[in-house]
Amino acid sequence: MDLTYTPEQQAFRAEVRAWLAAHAPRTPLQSYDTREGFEQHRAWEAELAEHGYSAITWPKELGGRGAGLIDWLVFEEEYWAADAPLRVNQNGLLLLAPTLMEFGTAEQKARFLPRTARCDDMWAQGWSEPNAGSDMASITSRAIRDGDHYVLNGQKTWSTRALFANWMFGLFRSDPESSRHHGLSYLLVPLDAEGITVRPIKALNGKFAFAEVFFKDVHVSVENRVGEEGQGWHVAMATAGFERGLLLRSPARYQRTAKRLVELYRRHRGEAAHDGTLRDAVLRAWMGAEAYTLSSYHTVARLQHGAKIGAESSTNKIFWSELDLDMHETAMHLLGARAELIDDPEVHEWLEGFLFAQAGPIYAGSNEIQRNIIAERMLGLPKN
Amino acid sequence: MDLTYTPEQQAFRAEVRAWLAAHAPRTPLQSYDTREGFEQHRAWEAELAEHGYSAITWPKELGGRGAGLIDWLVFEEEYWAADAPLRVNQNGLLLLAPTLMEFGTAEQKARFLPRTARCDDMWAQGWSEPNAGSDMASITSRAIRDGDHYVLNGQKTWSTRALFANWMFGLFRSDPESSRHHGLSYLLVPLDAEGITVRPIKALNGKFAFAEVFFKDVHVSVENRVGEEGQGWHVAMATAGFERGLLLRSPARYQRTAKRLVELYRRHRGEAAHDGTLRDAVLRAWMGAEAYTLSSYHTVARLQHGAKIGAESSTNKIFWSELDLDMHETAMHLLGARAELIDDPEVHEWLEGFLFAQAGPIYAGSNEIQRNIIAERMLGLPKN
Amino acid sequence: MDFTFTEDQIAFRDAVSRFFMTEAAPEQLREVWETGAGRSAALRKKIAEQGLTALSVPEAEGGLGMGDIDWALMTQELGYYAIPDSLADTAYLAPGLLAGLPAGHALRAQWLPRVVDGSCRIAIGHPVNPWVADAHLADLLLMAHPVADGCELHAVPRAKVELTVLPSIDASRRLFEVRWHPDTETRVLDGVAGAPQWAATLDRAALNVGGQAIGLAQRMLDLATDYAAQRKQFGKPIGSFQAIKHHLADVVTEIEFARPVLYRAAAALAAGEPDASVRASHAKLACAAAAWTAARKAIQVHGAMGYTWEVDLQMFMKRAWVLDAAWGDRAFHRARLGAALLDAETLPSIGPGTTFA
Amino acid sequence: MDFTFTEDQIAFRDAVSRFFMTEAAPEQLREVWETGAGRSAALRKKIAEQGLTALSVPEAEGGLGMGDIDWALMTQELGYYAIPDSLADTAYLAPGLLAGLPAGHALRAQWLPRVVDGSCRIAIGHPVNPWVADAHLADLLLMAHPVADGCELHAVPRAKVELTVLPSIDASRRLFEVRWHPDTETRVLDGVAGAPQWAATLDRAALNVGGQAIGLAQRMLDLATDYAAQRKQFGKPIGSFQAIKHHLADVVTEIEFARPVLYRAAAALAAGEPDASVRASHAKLACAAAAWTAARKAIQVHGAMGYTWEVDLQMFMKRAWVLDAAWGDRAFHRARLGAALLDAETLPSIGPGTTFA
Repeated sequence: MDLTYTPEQQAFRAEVRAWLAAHAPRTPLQSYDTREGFEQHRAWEAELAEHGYSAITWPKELGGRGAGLIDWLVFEEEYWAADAPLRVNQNGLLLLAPTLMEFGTAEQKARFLPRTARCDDMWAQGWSEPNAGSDMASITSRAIRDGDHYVLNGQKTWSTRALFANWMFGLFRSDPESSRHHGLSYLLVPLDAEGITVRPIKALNGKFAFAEVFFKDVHVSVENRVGEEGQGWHVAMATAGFERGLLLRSPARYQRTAKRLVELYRRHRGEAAHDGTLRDAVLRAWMGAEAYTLSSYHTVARLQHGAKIGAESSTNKIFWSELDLDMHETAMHLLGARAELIDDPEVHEWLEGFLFAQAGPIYAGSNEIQRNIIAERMLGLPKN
Repeated sequence: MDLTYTPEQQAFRAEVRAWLAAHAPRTPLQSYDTREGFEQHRAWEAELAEHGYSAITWPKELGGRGAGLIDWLVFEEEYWAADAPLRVNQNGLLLLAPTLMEFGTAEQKARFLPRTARCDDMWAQGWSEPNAGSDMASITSRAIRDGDHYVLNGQKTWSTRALFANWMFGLFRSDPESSRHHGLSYLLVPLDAEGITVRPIKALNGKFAFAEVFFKDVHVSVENRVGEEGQGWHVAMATAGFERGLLLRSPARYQRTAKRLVELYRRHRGEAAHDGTLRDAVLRAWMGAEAYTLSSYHTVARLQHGAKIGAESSTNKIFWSELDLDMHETAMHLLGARAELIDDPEVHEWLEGFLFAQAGPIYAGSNEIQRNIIAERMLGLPKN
Repeated sequence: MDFTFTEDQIAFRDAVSRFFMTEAAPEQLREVWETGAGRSAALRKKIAEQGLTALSVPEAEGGLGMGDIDWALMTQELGYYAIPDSLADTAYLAPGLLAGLPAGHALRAQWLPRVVDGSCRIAIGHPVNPWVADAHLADLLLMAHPVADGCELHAVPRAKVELTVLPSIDASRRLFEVRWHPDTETRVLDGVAGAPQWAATLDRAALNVGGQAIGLAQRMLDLATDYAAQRKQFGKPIGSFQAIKHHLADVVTEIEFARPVLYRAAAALAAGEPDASVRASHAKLACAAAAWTAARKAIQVHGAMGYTWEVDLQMFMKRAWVLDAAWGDRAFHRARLGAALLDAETLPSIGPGTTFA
Repeated sequence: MDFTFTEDQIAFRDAVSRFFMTEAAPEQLREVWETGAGRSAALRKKIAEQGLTALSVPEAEGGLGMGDIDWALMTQELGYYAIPDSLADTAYLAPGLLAGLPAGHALRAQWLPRVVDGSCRIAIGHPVNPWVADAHLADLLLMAHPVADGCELHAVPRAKVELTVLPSIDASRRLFEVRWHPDTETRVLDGVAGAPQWAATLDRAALNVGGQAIGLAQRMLDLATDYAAQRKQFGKPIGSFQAIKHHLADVVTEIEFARPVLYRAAAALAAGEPDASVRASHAKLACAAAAWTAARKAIQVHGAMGYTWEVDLQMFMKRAWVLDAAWGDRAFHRARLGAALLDAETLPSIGPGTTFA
């Protein structure tokens, strides 16, 4: 157990901190669920990329800087400490990229990854369908092989970023006779292809946070298939693990929220004194964020020693989603009657975060599904 | 909505209060899970019976006083307020008796109910078997008809009071070809019959709180069957409803616990001040006990207007069992490091109650089963 | 001792429910939201025709002379149908304050008949809230003004206040910061006389919010149950999965044990019992918690659908979230409960036999 | 930066685990309980042979010179096997106190080698507990004595104390009220010098209890998982029902996110970091809560079997329940955390980047 950062890691932290202090937007960007905000975020991430901060753990030749996972944790800590913007291209950077690195051809990597790192390509995800949510293996959207291309028909839904992104990755049924998780293929689909219609879906907060995507005889080159035909489930599951696990939700995000909550409590100590549960909830927020951080460092250490992330990523998903919800509920209770006033400057970010936190236990595999996975894969209990 | 007690109800309350003040044991009886304590409790309940307080809602001719349910609530309030002993014959009084009144023959009622009211007969219950717990329809103990009697073979378990009681009521499979809830019969079995072996089971607290009962060619007269042959499930389910519902756990019990908890908090205000969750937990205890009481009065009012208790008894079971557990956990936390010291006079009853409360969410139909019942019968959701 | 409602009360409630079911369907509410004022004069008129605005006005002033116990049923309907209108301020809280004035007081004579016929809106300003609901449409504002010896009651015409809109996350709420100047012309009761009136108003308001919360909880439970019965995953209705069943069973249980608390509080207010405030706080806490739980479980059962604007669930969730802190947040009501139960010098009368004593 | 254990540390832990598995099976523990002293000299001797008593004694005194980080692993084994022996008092807390004395101090020389060879038992008395564990068998008692300017350390021979047994609900605990008189002969450190030693001892004790709690939680999870896989109801293993799966999945998650907190606290103690107490309190709270949850879920999964004396679960549940308040109850540790995070005049260093700073 060595809990000191190397001189190189310390230097990297200092470098990131200084760079962000000089470059991070001083006023909040607009929401990336608007066209203007999306462009602002894209431009910011392109600037990150220009300085090698977009995808630090990727190999240099693909647009990264070949950094280790500790460096990634350090980067995230500085990024969140600096109140820098949410990342608009995390679908591409964190969900697609690991899949491409493991299953993609050399051509695919060279074609897509540097463009993704630079935010020249922005990615939407194409997993869920109206009747394939928690039960993702029920996918019916088809990709029928016709010579050197596939013909896509069907519908995806809950596709984040699909409104403004130019690419989608997703699963399609390439064998029409197949069922469940057999006969699916993992495809990369340009969203400007003929036959694609994108219909925005308004979220709880009134913004267009995701979209339905309809495919009508859309032609996609076989070169855009990742992995073998019919092996899409296997390819996608690696990505799903990343989504639930370490990478989608870096601990620094929750440490920042916990710190803001402590500050909120300290500002409203007088009102909060009437209600001991508030004090305890704030302590639990700090404890939870700290536990999540420690667990991440522990996981990274095990990865460095050669371990693989397995079903533990499901405990991760449950923990961060419930922590996030608890912290935002606590903030609502601390804010009391003012909590509903969206234009109140102290309220706004908490209220938006509270609404967003509602989705945490649902997306990236509902927490019910995660609990099933834990019981069946970690404890070996029988399937139903 | 009329929230005043009638003059008759007020007079009854005064009478009960005065009688208990004069007669309730001044020092706690020994545990009824010991032979001596059982006898002490039996004697006390016989004294109750002698003054018409054993089973106040029963018809006079059966040993009761024909009182209404409000009188029963009043009686219980006075009984618990007086710190009077736990009732040792509640199996007979609260579980068997309602069944006998609905399904028993005139002879059975006359034979058993007055003796039960007087505690001449003490009852053990015979539901569970080693492989029929939550899944009670899996009963395999047999009662094979042979002329004017049944021959019993098999085993019951978790039989409360079986160690010292002289009778058991229970379900036995009278049709050996049947399965699940068909072909069962509801029998009254004298525990001194030849072929019966009772083996005590030690509970968490080291006492013999229940027993296994083994049957080897035990002869029981057909006169001891309640309801029709093969209809035992139907007969028993009425009793099970009472067990879960209003009658087994009168609200006054929890009001007494909540009051003791408030008193405990007030004595330890200084230590508790460090931990706001304790204060909130005590408030929740009072709120919970009050809610349970109000719900009981509401249910009684609806019964008086002709309603029937249905699956709501499952919400009752969940509520009181979790309330009881929460209250005792709170007491443990308030007592802090002393909570483990069983000879500490302030600790003893809380600690025993804490152990007993652990069983609440398990017995009388586990809370998982109750939640299934609520979802399926009250909400109409499909069975698995 | 009969702790339930009369057949007449139930029948009236059922009639109101049927009325809202046709006149206040979710799509109609969404239309109302989109209007500038956010309120429908037509809906308010129909509500008055149903007799709802007359409910708690004394019979002498042309009302039905009913009160807190009836409102314990009505507020649930307001919640169940998420009526976008602070109706209870005009029809329950204001009559309570006005009926507390001496018989023949000019304000009574002027306003109570207008409450009955539905021709006025009265807004209520109390320090426990940082805002006044529906102040923009109010003909009269009844404002609390805390002073050293109590809390004055002021009757302020709309023309004498300045408003700043405070947008709420719940689009059906119309909240305003009110700037006004108490003077002798607006003062109706001095601090000593006003204090008990405002205390009773706060308790009634807590009851009203609690009742709405239970109505909302029941609606969210119904929506989630319907969804669970219809939505299929893994080849069967999601309502057949135990995790979903147990989510919803927990909501049922929490609602079942909050409703009687609401009713008991209403009876305590109606009878002016000394611990009415404690019971009102208990009701508010229990009902708001049930609504909060129902929202959490209902969105979980709905999955991603529950996170959308289009699906009706959001209307009820947002209302449940914001009402949680209206007319006293959890800290406020817990503090009232704690002061009475835990901090008062002598042990209050609690335990077996005290619930209806 | 490498936040995990070395292969050597893991191997040593595994060896200890295998040793306990054979030498401290539940039926053997039940036999120990039944003895008058409640402790097995034979087991303690074997434990010493495994090197466990030498673990944190300095190498100069013949020990292995390891410390808090190794104990973070070892205490979990003590919990997992519910070892009926306050071993850590002799082998972890006492060496910590003694090694805090100047090199060559007579007490060090007298007792540390005896700790290593397992020939002595040392009991620890601290005001946070109303009792001293295993005092009846102690050769030496190290007693805290709070004074105006700190907390003195006294070394008291068994002969100079009077004991009253305090029976615990956990039959494996042997607790005593200790009456003794501090005098100059027993005093080892004055208040000023003793205070930091006792503060460190309290933190180590919290770590020790936390580690045991996690071990207990893991054991109860394992027992419940085995039971759920084997026990059938409705024609299939109860572990195939979603409600049972989710009970156990919650325990897994709580354990997974408590363990790293324990390890971080151990590292903070080992390095003498300024916020070590905060991390120790966090570890105690998180681990004890996990054990409490595990007990609740494990008994629920076991059904009525879990409520019996015969089934082993009860041994681990009771230990989990009582350790929850040993060496500082929840209120105590929450208060320490709150004082540091919420009440200190300036905002402490928290947020991204501070966890290992």
